[in-house]
Amino acid sequence: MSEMSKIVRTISNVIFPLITIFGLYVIAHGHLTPGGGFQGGAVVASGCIMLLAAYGSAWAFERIKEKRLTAFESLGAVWFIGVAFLGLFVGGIFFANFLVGLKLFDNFTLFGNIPVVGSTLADINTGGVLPLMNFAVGLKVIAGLFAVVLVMAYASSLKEWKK
Amino acid sequence: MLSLESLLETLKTGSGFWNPVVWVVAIAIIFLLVYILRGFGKKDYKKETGQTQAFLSGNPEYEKKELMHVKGSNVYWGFTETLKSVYDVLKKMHNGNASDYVLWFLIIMAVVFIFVGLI
Amino acid sequence: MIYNIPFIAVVVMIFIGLYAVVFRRNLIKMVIGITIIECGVNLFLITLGYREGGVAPIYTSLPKGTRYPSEMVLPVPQALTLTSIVIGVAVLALMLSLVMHIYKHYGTLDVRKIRRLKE
Amino acid sequence: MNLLDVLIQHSPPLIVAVPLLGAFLTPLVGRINEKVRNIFALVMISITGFFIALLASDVFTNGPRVYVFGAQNLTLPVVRVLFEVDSLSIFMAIVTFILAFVALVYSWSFMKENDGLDKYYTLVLLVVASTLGMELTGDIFNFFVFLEISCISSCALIAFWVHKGESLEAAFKYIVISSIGALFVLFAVGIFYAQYNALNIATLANVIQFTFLDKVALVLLVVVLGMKAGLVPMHMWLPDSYGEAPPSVTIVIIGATQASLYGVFRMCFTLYSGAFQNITISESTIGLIIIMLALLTILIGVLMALIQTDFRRLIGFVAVAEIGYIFLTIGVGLVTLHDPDMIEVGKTAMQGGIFHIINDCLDVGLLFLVAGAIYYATRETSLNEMSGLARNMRCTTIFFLIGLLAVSGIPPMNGFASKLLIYQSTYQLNPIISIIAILASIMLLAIFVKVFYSAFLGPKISKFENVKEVSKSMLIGMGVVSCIIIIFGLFPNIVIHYLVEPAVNALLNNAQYISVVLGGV
Repeated sequence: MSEMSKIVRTISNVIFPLITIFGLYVIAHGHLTPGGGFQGGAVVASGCIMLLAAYGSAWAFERIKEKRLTAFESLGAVWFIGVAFLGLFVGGIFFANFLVGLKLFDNFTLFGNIPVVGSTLADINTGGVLPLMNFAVGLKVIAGLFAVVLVMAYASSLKEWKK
Repeated sequence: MLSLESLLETLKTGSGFWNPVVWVVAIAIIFLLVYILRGFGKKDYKKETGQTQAFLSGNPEYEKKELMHVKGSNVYWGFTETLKSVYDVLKKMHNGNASDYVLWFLIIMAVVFIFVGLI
Repeated sequence: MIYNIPFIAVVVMIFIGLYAVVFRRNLIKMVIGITIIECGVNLFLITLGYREGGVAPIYTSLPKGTRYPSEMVLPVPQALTLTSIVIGVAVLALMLSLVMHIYKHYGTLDVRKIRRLKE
Repeated sequence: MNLLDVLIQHSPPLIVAVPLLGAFLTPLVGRINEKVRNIFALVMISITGFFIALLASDVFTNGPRVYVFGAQNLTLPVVRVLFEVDSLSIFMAIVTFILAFVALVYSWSFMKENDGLDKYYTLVLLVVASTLGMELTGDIFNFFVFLEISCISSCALIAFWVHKGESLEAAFKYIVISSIGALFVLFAVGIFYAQYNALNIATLANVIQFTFLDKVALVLLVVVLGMKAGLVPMHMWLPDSYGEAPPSVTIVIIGATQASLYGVFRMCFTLYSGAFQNITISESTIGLIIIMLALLTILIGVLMALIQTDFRRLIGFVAVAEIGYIFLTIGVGLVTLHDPDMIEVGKTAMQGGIFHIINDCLDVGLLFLVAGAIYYATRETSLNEMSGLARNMRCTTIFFLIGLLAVSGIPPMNGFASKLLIYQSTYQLNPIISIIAILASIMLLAIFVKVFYSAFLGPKISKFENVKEVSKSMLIGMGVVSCIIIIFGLFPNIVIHYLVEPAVNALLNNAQYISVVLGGV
């Protein structure tokens, strides 16, 4: 892929933060509203892919190493399954939701509040381990999807270089 | 749990039985007999003479080893030649086209569905 | 009758996808066909979970006066569909990268010419 | 409650989670050192094997076990994700573990010269984890998910040698047909959920009727899983992918294929058994269809194997034929088990079939390992080119002979014991079936005599003057399989008594499988 025109580049510069914030919002609210790690991750990754398309693949290869993305992807997966293992060690059962109602220090709960019934403002601090798993899935999906497209762009640009 | 008797037990297969240990002992005895019989043979043949050369229907042995090689696809030539009509159909069936693989899958699914659904 | 329309759409989509896989020669079109089948199956699952006038299955923010669970749409088929979509993305990425590599080696995307493995 | 009990209680999820964790940690560990990474993968598989052994010791004595994810006790069993492990599942898990362990030992030196090995080990561990998941799960949707994971990761493994166009082609064919198949499985899952509002197998087996939609789901499941196992004429992907995958992982992919076979057993004899007991005609119909297709599988597999010139593709067709024997027993079981006079025949057939699963894995796997060893030593797969390899590769030749005798069912190898059970039971159903089966077995011997004659015997060709015996880790891998084959061959009664019979009884004792889940409510 070659670089696109200046209009496209400028507009994608403007839109990129919005897309990223929206994706992160979907990831963070995954346990409250429709959405979650995969959907939000796909949104963020598509933002990155938009930059890749606007600036061309050569620009991306200079800045982003595929190996680093792979490491992030593995990290997300290990995080996910690590939380599941923590459920086994702390909560006594695999995938147990051990954070609900767990008082860490004085009165601080990490994602452990019991949600209020009724149409109220969403309380992000609920859901136990679900947000943690959503973050892990989000990390994995961002890294994985972007790595897939990056590798594909690399493979298709090889032919262009030959010409 | 595991005892010597259980190792030597016979496997019952409905109407028959099978005991490999007895079989192995029988094979060992046969090998022993063959070995003893072989001991009676003549030992006074001479190496590197016509006595040890391969007999190829009277033809001379090729110098070049590659020419003596029977290739894998030639081994059952007679069999494949006889069943040529069957193999033509089979080869046509395995045509390597990915679409046809899916088509076979759908055909079998339809056939099984007709049999199970109607009968 | 009106509630059967999604099921008709499911069948139509699955058959369109199968048509594309079986009769189209271009590998990319086959991949698209598989994706259409997948969309059909996902639509089937989502339709199963639909209830007339149902609300989104979030317990804490139900509108006042709704009885749960009888007035919520079923959440399990939605979870199944999401899982299926995630798997579908992985399959799609894998297939497309395979197609790219195949094009590099064979120089064509015609499925009838990509059959070095046959017989 | 001592430590051992806790470990046994938690081993069903750990059996799947440990290789999964290993798969995701492998790229991170691989940054340290290559040797560390190889040892790490082996250690992970060994830990899995430890848990499998623990669970096996419990399940074979105390009956099925249930593990519910994320909940302390068995509340709401209809919607919970749960693992249900009975003797058949743990039997299959043992098979998978043996294959995976051998594959990892073998690939230590076989794959040494390749790059991208981090991904290789990740994929192998993923295939193992998903195969184990398919075998242990008690939830039909979970079964679909693991089926897809095993399909994706084994496809990536088949295409691992990207520089060869053929392997890409095989991988593409594999992913096309198996993703379509998996989507039909998902369709069947949707049908079940629509009718019974449940997804786990025990609940479904309890309430299942034999309605029209259930018939549709049965056809979808049996045909798709049969395709994934390699039933003729849907087998064409199998020799392609077995022949083009790196030989060190073909043995793992065989394990994944056998998991689909396990799926057929589970669907026919557990999920639909209640329905089958009421309506005998349809049961016999699907049984007869499976017998027909199985006979076709045996015949076509053998006939096609005879004319192959590529060593690995030849073994792929032989694997197809071997799958046919197992399907034969499924069909015989379906036809006979509802009939009180014939139930002993059905039981014998099922014993033969389940015993043949492990024998088939080991025998065909050993042959693939031998083919890989020859490829490693000579870079040659065509039988037309090989000649006189027995002179330089003595150990490999001995292993090949063991595999040859075992696959073609020559006494006293293990293949004979299971095939004898199959012949005996099918003879009582219909003599013609067993005659065809025996004939195919003889032809299997003929096929491998051809391979032995053209590749291992024959004159010494100058091209193979400097061929050396393969390195130690490959010999260890082949040696382990050969030892298991010989032990199973010499003492088949032990295997049948301690492993196969509990599995068959668990499969036929449907009420127990259901009551373990639903009895606790």
